[in-house]
Amino acid sequence: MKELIAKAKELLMNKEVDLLIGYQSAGEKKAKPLLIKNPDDADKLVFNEYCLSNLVTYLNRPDIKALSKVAVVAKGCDIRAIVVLLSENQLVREKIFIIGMTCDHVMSPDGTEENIKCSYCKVRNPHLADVVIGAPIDERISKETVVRHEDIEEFNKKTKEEKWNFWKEELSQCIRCYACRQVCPLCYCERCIVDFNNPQWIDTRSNPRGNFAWNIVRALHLSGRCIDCGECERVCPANIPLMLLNRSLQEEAKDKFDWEAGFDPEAQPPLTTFRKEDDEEFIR
Amino acid sequence: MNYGYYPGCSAKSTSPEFDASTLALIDFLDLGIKELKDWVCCGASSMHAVDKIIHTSLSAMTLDAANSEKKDIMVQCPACLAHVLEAKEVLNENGELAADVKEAVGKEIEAKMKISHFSSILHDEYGLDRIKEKVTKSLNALKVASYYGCLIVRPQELMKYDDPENPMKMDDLVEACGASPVEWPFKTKCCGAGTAISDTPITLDLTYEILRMAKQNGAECITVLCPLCHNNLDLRQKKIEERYGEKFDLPIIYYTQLIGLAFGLDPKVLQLDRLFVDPFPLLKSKGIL
Amino acid sequence: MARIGVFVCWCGSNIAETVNVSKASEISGNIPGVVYSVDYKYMCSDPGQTLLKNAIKEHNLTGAVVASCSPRMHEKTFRKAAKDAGMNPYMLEMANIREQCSWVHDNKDEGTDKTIDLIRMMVEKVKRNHPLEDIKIPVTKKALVIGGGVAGIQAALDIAAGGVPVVLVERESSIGGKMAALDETFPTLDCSQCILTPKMVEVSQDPLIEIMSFSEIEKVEGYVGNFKATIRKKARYVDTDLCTGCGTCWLKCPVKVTSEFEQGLGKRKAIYIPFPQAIPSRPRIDPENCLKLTKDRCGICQKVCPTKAINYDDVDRLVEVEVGAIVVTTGYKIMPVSEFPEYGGGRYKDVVTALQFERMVCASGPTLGELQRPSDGKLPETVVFVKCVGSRDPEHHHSYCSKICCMYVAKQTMLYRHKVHNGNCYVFYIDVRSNGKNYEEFVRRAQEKEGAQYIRGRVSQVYKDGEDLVVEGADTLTNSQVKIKCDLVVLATAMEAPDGIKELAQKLGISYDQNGFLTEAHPKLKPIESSTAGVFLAGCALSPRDIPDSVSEASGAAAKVLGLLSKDEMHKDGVVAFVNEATCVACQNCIRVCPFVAIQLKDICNRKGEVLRQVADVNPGLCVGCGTCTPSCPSRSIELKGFTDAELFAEINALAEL
Amino acid sequence: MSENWEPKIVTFVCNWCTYAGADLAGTSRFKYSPNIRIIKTPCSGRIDPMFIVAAFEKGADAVLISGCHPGDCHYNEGNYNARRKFIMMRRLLSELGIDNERVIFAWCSASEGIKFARLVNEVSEKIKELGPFDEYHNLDQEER
Amino acid sequence: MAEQYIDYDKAKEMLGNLTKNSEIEVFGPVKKGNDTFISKLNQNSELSFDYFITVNSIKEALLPRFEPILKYRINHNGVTLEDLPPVKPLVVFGGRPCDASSLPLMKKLFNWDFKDEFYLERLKKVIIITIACDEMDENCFCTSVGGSPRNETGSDVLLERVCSTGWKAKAISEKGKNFLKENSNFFNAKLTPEKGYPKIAEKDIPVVFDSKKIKTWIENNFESPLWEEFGANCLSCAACTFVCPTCHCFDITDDASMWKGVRTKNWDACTLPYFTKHASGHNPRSQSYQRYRQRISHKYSYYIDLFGQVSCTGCGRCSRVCEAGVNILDILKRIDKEATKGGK
Repeated sequence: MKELIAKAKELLMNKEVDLLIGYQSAGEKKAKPLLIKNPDDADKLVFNEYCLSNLVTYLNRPDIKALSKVAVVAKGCDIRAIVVLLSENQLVREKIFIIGMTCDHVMSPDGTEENIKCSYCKVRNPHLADVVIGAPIDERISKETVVRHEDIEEFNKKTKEEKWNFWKEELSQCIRCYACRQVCPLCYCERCIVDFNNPQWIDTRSNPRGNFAWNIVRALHLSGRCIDCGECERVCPANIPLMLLNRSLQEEAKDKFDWEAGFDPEAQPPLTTFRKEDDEEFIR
Repeated sequence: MNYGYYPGCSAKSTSPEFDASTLALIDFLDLGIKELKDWVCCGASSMHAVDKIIHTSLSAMTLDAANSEKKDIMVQCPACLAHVLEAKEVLNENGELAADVKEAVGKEIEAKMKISHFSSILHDEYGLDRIKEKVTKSLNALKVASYYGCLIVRPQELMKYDDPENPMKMDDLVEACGASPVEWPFKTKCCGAGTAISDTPITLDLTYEILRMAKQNGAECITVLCPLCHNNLDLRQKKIEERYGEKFDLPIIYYTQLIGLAFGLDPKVLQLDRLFVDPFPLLKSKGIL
Repeated sequence: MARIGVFVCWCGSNIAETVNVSKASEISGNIPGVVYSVDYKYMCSDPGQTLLKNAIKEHNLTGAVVASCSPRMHEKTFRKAAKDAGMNPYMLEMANIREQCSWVHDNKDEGTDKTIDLIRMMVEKVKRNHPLEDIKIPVTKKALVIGGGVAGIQAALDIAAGGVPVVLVERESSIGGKMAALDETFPTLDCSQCILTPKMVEVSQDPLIEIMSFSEIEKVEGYVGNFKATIRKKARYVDTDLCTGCGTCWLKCPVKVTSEFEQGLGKRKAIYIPFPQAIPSRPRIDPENCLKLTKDRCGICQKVCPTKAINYDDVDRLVEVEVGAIVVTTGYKIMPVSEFPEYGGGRYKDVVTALQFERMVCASGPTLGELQRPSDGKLPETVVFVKCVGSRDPEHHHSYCSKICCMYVAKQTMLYRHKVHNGNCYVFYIDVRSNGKNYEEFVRRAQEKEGAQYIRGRVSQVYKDGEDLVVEGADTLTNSQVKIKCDLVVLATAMEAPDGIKELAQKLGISYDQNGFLTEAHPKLKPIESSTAGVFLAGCALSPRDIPDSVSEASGAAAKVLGLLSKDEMHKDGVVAFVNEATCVACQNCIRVCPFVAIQLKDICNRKGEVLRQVADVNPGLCVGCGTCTPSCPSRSIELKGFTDAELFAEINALAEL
Repeated sequence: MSENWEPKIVTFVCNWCTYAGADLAGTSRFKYSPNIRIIKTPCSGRIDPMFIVAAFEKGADAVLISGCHPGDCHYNEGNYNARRKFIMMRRLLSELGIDNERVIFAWCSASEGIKFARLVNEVSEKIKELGPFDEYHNLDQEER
Repeated sequence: MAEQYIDYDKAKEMLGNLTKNSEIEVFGPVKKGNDTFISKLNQNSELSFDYFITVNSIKEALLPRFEPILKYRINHNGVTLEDLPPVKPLVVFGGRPCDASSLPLMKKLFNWDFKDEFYLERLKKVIIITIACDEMDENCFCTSVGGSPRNETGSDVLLERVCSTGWKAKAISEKGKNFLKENSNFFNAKLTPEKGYPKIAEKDIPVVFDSKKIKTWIENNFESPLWEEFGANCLSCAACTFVCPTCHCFDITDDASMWKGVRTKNWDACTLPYFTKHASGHNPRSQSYQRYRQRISHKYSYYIDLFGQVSCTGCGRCSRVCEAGVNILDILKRIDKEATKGGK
């Protein structure tokens, strides 16, 4: 923590960055984002296993984009979002300073157990960072390991009807607050497809039809891009298990395109390229 | 390096000098390679034509022997090498034959180990530079024709030994020991071992050509890595000389023996005295002994 | 408010038999927005078209739907009629009620219902359609030909003959290519240089052709009709304007170097022209071997030059040319023998490529046509030719057939026998492919009259036994092993894509195959077009081929170029992508998926010229209207005119039950 | 399910292969089920996976999508790009419990008139078996 | 009338009974994950009464997330309007006093220059059964805006916990009295009040700011740099407004196919980026802090100008739901401090 605060002060004091985005305490077992411009505020910075937020999402905000350089405190998993944003021309690498935090795990949103995403984390030691803070941590699994999500496996034991009923029930509770969209570091469109009315792609009513269409298009637009930060699910006020959809598409991207988002900013995103030998068993 | 040594049956019968010189090198270079306890004859050179299952099972048992000692396999005889590599491939492809083999052997055999020829280990893993450092008695520009024979490079997909048209590993090794490798076109020609018993004249013809070409290209001796090649070139050399009325007097020396000499090992230990074409006059004239 | 007319065609009984056309017309008349509907026996007939035109005028229609045959059949017809009547042609759509309805269904009720649905879908689409204008692109009436071999020479000559200026860029210091090195050509045995050099001279004298020799393409920007090519004129150390080609310099130059043109069999000087008939006949200095440039000694050439044309301080220069079309004729290279050590390549001097053999027998070659084997100058009494060396050999080299070897080997056996009347010559082959005019006769002449002995089988090894080369191979017709002692072995090595072709293709935005040969836009119907509009291909740049094929392709490409540049501006379909710059966030998805490199990033600047942000920008000249960009855009900031989301959704929407 | 219910199959095709193939089915007079409605796009690369959702929303019982065979694309690569999108969409729909038999992908060339006719008939039969896609259509609630 | 009690079982039974009647809509507390929501009940709903406060407010019952306001059909003869479904009587069970006290506030708005017949009709037909608070957390501040844990405003029936499994009922309004009468068979539980209930008293939730001072500060400090600080963390979603009992903005959208259409009133939120986006492309509140400023200013200043009352009931839901850590109470306390310091 000392090292983090010192680095933050140094960056702000020397005017190397205009803004620093980090975490502050929000009470016991809680942390929340902290956006500071004044070096004196750096003392509020914390980093612990309750620092769940993916702060990278702030880098997309127009007022923050307009600054000449911004520092962000990021775990390896968060940096994967930076990688995607770089590959999609949304960030200028030179305009951000990445304070990478080594991180063994964070807690689940309710603070009771290790976050599910941490069990298969491949970036406990952050990549791409300008400075890495924290002792190196043993990676529990190698970069090459193909991750099988247990929750997906479990979910896929359901029959078609069970799945349909499950989602019908879950999605009928969506209130269309778009917290999932707003918190997502990869939802940066100037105009979201849901804000279209000619044609009306997505029913704006929060009825089951609109909610299905919204959640389908959201998952689809994240397919091959989602970096598994789980923020959408965490912020959902209706507690909808959104990551089930995102993770299954991550799995598909891995299986079919040998792709995991957020590791290589130079690589072609999978849905903007192809291989002639891509799977087409399903095509008649 | 975690190899177990699979000598094969020739090393234990017709060519103990190959075995002895190999062990001498292992010992000298302190490679820590020991003979596998439970290796099995690979079944050459008839079983692969008679019964695929038995043939593959024999080699599979050798793989199993390596597994039980948790070793990779080091091989000297090219036929043995081909057969264990083939068995490994069969088991990994896991087809019908693999199932039959499992049944014949009576167990599941994992085939994940590395399998390498000793010359590859010396050349690629131990390294030519380190070999050069160990040379105490240079081979003094001895003109050596490296004769690889037909098996070690073919089929390329399986053996992956070296360029199948122009292998260089033995040339490199003896060069590292101070010899002058002879460039000649017959490095991988067949010596005719397959017909040595059934139709000896063919074998004699083929072997004659090899000896003739080596001599023509200026070789003073031939180095080999296959016990059967050795047999034909060494044991039958006299007969060939008689048959074709041409004198060769080309000692046929295993590469392990040549390297051993360069390391200054005792020719007795290397069993150079077991060769039919006496190498000592040549070696003495070149100042190697 | 939309005013739409619906025209239902009977197509005689073709439609009317399965569809109640009057009912369809009547019900269509009730679709909101439809102000006129009619059924007619033959809409495509003159009276039918007049009906359409009159209705457009009388009812002041904003759009029309013709329900008849497939649009593939008559869309052009009806759109033209609509245009004649003053309506934007893109405001007319066709409902395909013949091929996709009346002809595939039997039940008249079902056919009628489906017809009404199809009409309704198109009416709804037309309501959302926007008038589109054809894209007009101004063209630069100048062409660039890359590669000065026989194909490039022919293309340049043909384009110039059409009155269009041409820039012909050649990497070497002379044009002429491989053909200039050949002795005689099959199947006529006429002298290669005798037929080529007049063409080279013609090129040099054509006022519309500018030759840039010893030059390479640095960069190509722009698009069809409007390319800007940057050409690197490599330092030649000789001012080609001052130089008269008198030859004093290369006669006096003391440095002798192995000649590339002579395939390593002869010598040249450090200042040289590659061969006597070189065009331009201006020398260049080889900076790697010139004593002045390497060691700052000598300088003789400068001293002896009567026109002071030698400039040791010469540097590469970049020249920009603006052209409307490009022809790529970059040719091929031959695999060197050193790739085949098993055939003695690189080991024995007397194992040569076919191209070397050409130089060995050529009257202008290093031995002035006297056949001598390279090692000792001996006249070879036995020659073995080996075909398919590197070709048709997927395990080791190339899977493709090099196409010309069968023919030139037959030719070379004849050339050999003409020089050595009692010489033996053998040819190892897999197949003999002689499918050109007079080709088969030519091969048979070689075999039957000229004494070449053909052996079907591959060669396993070539080695030296004493002074002789020994070729060991199989004769698969007699099922026997063959061993031939000979003096010379000629390997018909594979033709390969030339060095630097991939880099050039990338600069041009065209594709190449796994072998490095350029890819045609369509293997059958667009064999000399590339995937980039305005870039044409000819000759061996595409794949191995012989001189007649290369030349005819070059002429074809020239015709394409002349067609393209014949008008002041090109017109193309108005169906192109367009960007909503207000919502585009420049994620580059569309740029990545566009198969035609038609989209680029564009800066949006404020009045001071500072870049505020970037957006995607479609070049309508390059866009072909496939629409692949559209689904790739999550915020739908790029759309395809004529197939907008609103239009397609309207069609889907029209399906909802009444 | 009412007695005379007929499935509604929305079909998106590319202009160059499948649309031409459908035309060929017509000129060859291969009969097929009248339950399909073809929407033409220039290329399968233009077909957005969300069209499937839109079609279901507007009452489709199945969606058929067809383009050129790999390598045949008029625009060289459109169908390859489309294929990746379809792979993702299929997985997503199956996660949601939507029957993959209601979303059919095919390659059908300009010469495959017979394939097109057979395809339509097979799909039509299958959907008749499955019945109307009421589950999806019933999602459309106008009030809570 | 004797004191009436209801316990968990009776409450479940009553709500279950009411749910059976398709002519009324019943809302009650349903658990999902670790949280409890006020949801429209159906036969399968699993009720839960052990919750501190529901994530969402009871707003949803009276101002649905979406609601048709016009329906039409097109046929070949023209357009016909279709009847809208009638507003059904409603029972809303399980809100807190901070939920119920929003109703009079909302009534003022929907009864203002335009009478929103949909809202007003529901308000007429609703029975609000509120459960007084007996827990609190750091986000509660009802007392600072005139409320209290046992505030009766807006409720028809107020339940006060007397033991771990039941409440004492008190009718507040006529509607409430009638409801208790009609359902007296469920309000006859024999419960013995236990010691320690209610767990909290009004004084446990101290008044922490002066809303008058806050209004004045807002009026004078529209351009204050503090707003940027307050809204710094905001990610511009609508979670806070959608769970807020008094946020009431809506959008009107059309959904039309070829032959029919429906015009719908949909929740909207001033915190969403597109809320004020003009057709020209200009957005007067383009930044998240500007939108957040609007939200606070509306509640603590503009609403007072219009209706004489703060449009916030101090429930703290917006802070609880905000995962970006925007805390309204912290901000109000800060404004109060600034206002005190500045003397304005």
